[in-house]
Amino acid sequence: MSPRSANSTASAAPVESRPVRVDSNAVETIDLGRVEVIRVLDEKGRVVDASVEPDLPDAELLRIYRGMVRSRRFDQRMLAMQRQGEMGTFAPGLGQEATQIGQVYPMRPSDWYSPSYRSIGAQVWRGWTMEQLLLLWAGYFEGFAIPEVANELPFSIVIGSHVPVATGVAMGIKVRKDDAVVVTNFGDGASSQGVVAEAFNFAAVYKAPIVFIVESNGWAISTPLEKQSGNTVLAARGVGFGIPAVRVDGNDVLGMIAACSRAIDHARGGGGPYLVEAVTYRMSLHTTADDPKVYRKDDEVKAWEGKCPILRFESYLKSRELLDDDAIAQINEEIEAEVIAARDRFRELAVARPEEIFDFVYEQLPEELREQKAEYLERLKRKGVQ
Amino acid sequence: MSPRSANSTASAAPVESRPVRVDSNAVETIDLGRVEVIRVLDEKGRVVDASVEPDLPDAELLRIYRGMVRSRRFDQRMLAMQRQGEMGTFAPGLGQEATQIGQVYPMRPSDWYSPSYRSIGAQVWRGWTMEQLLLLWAGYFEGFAIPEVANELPFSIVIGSHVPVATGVAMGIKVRKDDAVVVTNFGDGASSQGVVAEAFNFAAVYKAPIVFIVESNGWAISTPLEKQSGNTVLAARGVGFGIPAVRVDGNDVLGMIAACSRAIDHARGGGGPYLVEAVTYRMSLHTTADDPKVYRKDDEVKAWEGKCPILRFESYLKSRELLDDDAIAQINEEIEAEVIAARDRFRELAVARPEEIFDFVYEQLPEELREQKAEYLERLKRKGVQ
Amino acid sequence: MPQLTMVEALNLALGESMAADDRVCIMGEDVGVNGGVFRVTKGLLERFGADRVLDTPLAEDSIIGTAVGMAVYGLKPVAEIQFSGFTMQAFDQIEQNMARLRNRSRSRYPISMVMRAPYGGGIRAVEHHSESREAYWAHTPGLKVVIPSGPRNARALLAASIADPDPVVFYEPKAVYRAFREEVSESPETMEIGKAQIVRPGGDVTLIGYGAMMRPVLEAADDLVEEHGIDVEVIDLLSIKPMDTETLVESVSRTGRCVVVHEGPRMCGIAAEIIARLNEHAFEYLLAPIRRVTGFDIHFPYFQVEKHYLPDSDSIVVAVKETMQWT
Amino acid sequence: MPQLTMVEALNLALGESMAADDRVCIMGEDVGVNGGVFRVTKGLLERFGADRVLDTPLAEDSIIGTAVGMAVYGLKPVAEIQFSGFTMQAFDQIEQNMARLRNRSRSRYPISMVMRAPYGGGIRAVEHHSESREAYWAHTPGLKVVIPSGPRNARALLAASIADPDPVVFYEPKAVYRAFREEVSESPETMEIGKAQIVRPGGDVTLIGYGAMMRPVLEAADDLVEEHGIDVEVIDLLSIKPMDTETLVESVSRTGRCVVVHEGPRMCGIAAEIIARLNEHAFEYLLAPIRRVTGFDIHFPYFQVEKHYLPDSDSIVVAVKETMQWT
Ligand SMILES: Cc1ncc(C[n+]2csc(CCOP(=O)(O)OP(=O)(O)O)c2C)c(N)n1
Ligand SMILES: Cc1ncc(C[n+]2csc(CCOP(=O)(O)OP(=O)(O)O)c2C)c(N)n1
Ligand SMILES: [Mg+2]
Ligand SMILES: [Mg+2]
Repeated sequence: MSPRSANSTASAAPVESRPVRVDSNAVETIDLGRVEVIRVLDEKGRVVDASVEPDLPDAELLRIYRGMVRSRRFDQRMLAMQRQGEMGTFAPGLGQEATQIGQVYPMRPSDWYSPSYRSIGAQVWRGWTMEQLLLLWAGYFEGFAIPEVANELPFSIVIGSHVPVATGVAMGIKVRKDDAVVVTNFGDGASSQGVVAEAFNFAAVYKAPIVFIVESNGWAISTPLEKQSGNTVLAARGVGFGIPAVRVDGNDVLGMIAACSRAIDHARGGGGPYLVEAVTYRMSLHTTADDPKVYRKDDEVKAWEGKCPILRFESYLKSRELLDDDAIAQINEEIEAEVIAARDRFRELAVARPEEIFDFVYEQLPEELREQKAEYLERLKRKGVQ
Repeated sequence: MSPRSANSTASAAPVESRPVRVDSNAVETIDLGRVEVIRVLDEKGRVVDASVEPDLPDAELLRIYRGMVRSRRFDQRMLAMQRQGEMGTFAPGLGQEATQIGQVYPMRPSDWYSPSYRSIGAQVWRGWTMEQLLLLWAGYFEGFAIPEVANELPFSIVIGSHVPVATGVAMGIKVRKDDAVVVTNFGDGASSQGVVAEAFNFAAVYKAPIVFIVESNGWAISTPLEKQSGNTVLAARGVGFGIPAVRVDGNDVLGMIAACSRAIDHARGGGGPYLVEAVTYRMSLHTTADDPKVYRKDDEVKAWEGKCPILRFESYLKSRELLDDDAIAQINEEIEAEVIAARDRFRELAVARPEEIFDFVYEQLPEELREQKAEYLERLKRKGVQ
Repeated sequence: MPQLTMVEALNLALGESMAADDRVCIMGEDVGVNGGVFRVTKGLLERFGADRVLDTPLAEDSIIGTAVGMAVYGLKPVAEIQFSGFTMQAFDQIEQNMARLRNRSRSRYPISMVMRAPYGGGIRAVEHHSESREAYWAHTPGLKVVIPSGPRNARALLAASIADPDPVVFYEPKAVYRAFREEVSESPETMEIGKAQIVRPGGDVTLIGYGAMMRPVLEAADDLVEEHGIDVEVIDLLSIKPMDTETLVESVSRTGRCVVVHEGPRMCGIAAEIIARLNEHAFEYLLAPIRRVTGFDIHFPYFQVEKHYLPDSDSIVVAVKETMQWT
Repeated sequence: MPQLTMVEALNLALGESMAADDRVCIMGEDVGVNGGVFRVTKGLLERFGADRVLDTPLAEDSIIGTAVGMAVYGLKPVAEIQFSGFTMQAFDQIEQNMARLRNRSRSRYPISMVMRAPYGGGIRAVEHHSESREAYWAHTPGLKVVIPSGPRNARALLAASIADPDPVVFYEPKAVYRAFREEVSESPETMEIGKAQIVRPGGDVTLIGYGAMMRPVLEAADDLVEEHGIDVEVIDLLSIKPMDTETLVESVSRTGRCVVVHEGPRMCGIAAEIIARLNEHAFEYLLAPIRRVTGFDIHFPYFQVEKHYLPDSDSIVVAVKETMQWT
């Protein structure tokens, strides 16, 4: 009985119906199809499914490897800087390097990328300088200046809110018969946002050239995937909207490249949207403000350590004799030097510009804001800030 | 090229990647399952799938028939009254009588019903008096008084907005270990609203006892289902959220009863939510403010006339010798008399109470609203209204 | 010069803007084949094709979200929300992307788009179909908010809104849609956003309104002038945000008295803002408290009684007379 | 009496309300196992179990929508939105169901529920995490809006909000969450919703604030009294809607001068409403225009410069001094 205790027993109640039992199955059924699961490398870096192995030249494989290492090194540096008070709250990408680099690798520079906040490595691949990303995450508005070299949307911090915008870009591409595609990513948590489902549907209805990448990393802050979704196979969302979907081992960069290449080709070829579910794991903190010990077991994290995307790819590259321990050490050193150089440039650039806060809100400041700006500049002057 | 013409050819652009071709299929796949399609009666009222035929006593079958006829007669009367200026804009249910009665028939009075605006016949079945529904659709606030005899939510006019509320009732039932279920309906258009997808997911995650009925009637005002959804099998939405789903011929009341009974039993038995896609057709206007001739072909409507849910059920009942033309005429006459009596009572009750508009907003009127109410009552007095 | 209803005038502005700039496109529920539930977009699909007139699925949040994306791509979408009550469904995309993406991208992506929606009461509509919540958008940084009051300014302001480099919320008083006709010039006409109009000059008291309220406002003014010998100055706000403080202040500095009229709820409504600005900039000239004749802070009532809820000329007359008598 | 932070005081109120009434339940993102990202709900899952503390999927619109459903069913949900910026995601459910369902059901279903959310700037947060948009809810009929300023009133007002038969938006100034401790009584304490508090009586000028702004407001008051000999009366609004017009009017009728402070955007903000009410009810006592020291009508700036955007005691002091000098 409801605590509200509705008067369901009053006299004029609708008549209780005779119970109906339906035990048998109907004759006709509709097949919902199957979702392919793509994986090229196993956890030891051995090729398990050569049928989907991308055929890439050595130099490209090494470029990819460097992208992943850069992602990790930069991440670690940011974390150290954050712990020393030099950086604001940010979301480490540790463990998701294959997911990140694998999704941007098959993109053309002229394609559009619309990432969430945990995509720092992918943003660097796409042309963001590291010093600028440091500015951004250290709270300097200049960090939001999007690199001119590529079509990037600002990363999104409001879960799922960028997905319809990315879809709209794809709709623009479609109606203008452009040959670009849009790639957007979001988390397993984001998959619960209604607007993401809406965007799936819009993309499908207009056959917009967009690839949705759901980075299913096990957690949304403290919420495990099992409590996030009634079906933990997030690729299964596709069929309801008529979107082909594939599931991929997100810690296998070659699998990611295979899956995302297929998805991007499909979209570019006029086939409409594609959904890629990348199964990976958030190895580190949700953000630097988070303490995962409160809600998840060390064992689980340990188990995923063995699936490290970088070690796995290293083994593969070693087995192909493209890498040895010396080369690995050297690459890491070079990249560390890049990262340090970026940090130093950031330190030079990190000057707050409080006087600018009115300047990008409208194309031209309306009169009423000119007054407010004057009031504000007075305040800055009093404080001796300007 | 985007009209914005991004500088994607500038020098520091990310390197163009080597195209990757993925022609083969992965070895592993995940089966998404199948959706059953339920239909008991064909268009002539002949039993086509006895395996799912509900086993109902004669009196119940006739009660169902009467419910459908009442639904139609009441609808027609409202339309006539609307055309004479006695009624506001409303949404006729013509052609969806089987969908309506079939979904409420298997409910217990103590179950909760949360309908959309096109569910007038079902509301009558659930205990709303016709005069009250007339009051409601004629713009009298008294019409919103929910009958005490049953757990009803107010019908929803904001597409999809009631679905999370209905889900919340089911979550309440679940946490209080009540044995009620919630039945909610919405249209094919509503299936595009993000909040509906969110509610699916909430229901699935909490295994809340709720049955979602999507009345896929071909149109959302002027938008045909094919332009509404990337997949016109709306039952296919279920699998993505882990919700079992069934598709049913919504013009076959026995099919509806079979499908909804199964869904309700599933929910009541602790199995969690269930999705029923009822395939039907909006025979009449979207609302009385609409002119469907602008956007749809007469042929299409003609074709559906042959699938009339009432005629079909009549044939079935005749074949079971529960009905003949005389009985049909008599039932129609009786029901028409009920409808007319309701109309007459409505005419007596239809007195506007402008002085009440402040009285149901809060439990107690806050001071600031007492002032506003006084101001308003002054106005009424000046107008001689009170 | 043709005599047009507001619906026809809006349709004209849309057609002209689309013809002049091929980046302009239209999207929304039932805007294409059906020509819009109020027929504002009638004939545009036939004229401009399905790539420029997009019938969308039923999801307001994504109508705005994808329109923002199209603006990012460089198009100029005019998105229709069928009734302003359903802009609530799109609140997050409006506030987080439409109003912010220029700033969030440090001006890389100006969001030159319009969200059109019919608003307000008076047409005997069901629940959620009569709201007047322009104050939400006035309170939202990054937006402009425009509300025409007649066919002619509707046409000119819609053209201006589409041309504007910033996102504009364009609220159409649906009670005025077909209420009267007005001469509308044959050649494209535009109007500056951000300017109020003195539609009747006067010296005794300033009466400020906008949108559908201009009809009872003007009715009241006639009555006050003719029956009560009060020389009312009437201002049509037209642009809610930015608001033309200068014109308001100049007028009230002359008259010393003021009444503000709107349909929307009173608390933190547009009238509150006007009063705050007049208090700041015309304090020394005020001879009486500024009165609000507005919607009450309750839900828009069900339609049999809506006429009593909506400010009418009688209530405005009473408020102006009381303001005149205040000492 | 224990010395508690606001976070601890809120946690105490939640625990007490849940213990006292088994219809009270808690829901939101990360409120259970994690105890809330700010730890406001810490320990409640362990104490009351998973049927009363619901970790939800990541979807604010449905958090509010399902909470409304639970209230319909007769429970008393306290739903947490992780940051007030994300209440935009739930705008439709708040406006269309939470605020309306009592009226829509003609009081059959009172919606006795609370939406809690941390709001405001000052903690170096990223985009969308520092908003102060309580005016949206003040403008929304059917809601109540409560904003505490310290641990003690936070505890009492949260208890009152949960007990209230109507839907309450409870905004928590997160800059105050751990900023200081206060004595909080050991036995449950409550406070009437709808009452402002004169926290410092004075005769020269009325300074009105609420939430996190009470700290710079009180700092400014000290400074004004001590350094400038201005006898400031300070009012803590506490309840935004309903608003305690009586206390405000009584105070300003005595002082004749007033400054209002809030973080949120200025246009159609809470200060505009306060000015409108004082204009209506204390006009004859006003000696100077009422000043607004508020957030500007721009997006909350990125965090390196937020301290300049937020009203500080210096700006308040300047505004009060100017108000005192106005002739
Ligand atoms: C709309 C919205 N709600 C809540 C938050 C707070 N929040 C930030 S990240 C996060 C979890 C996101 O999880 P997921 O989508 O899986 O991405 P992940 O962090 O795992 O990469 C939450 C709840 C937010 N930023 N936006
Ligand atoms: C949120 C919202 N958007 C738009 C509308 C206007 N509208 C009313 S009914 C309708 C179409 C609904 O179609 P569907 O869900 O298929 O239900 P049907 O009318 O076919 O029963 C629309 C767009 C609305 N009422 N609510
Ligand atoms: Mg995640
Ligand atoms: Mg439909």
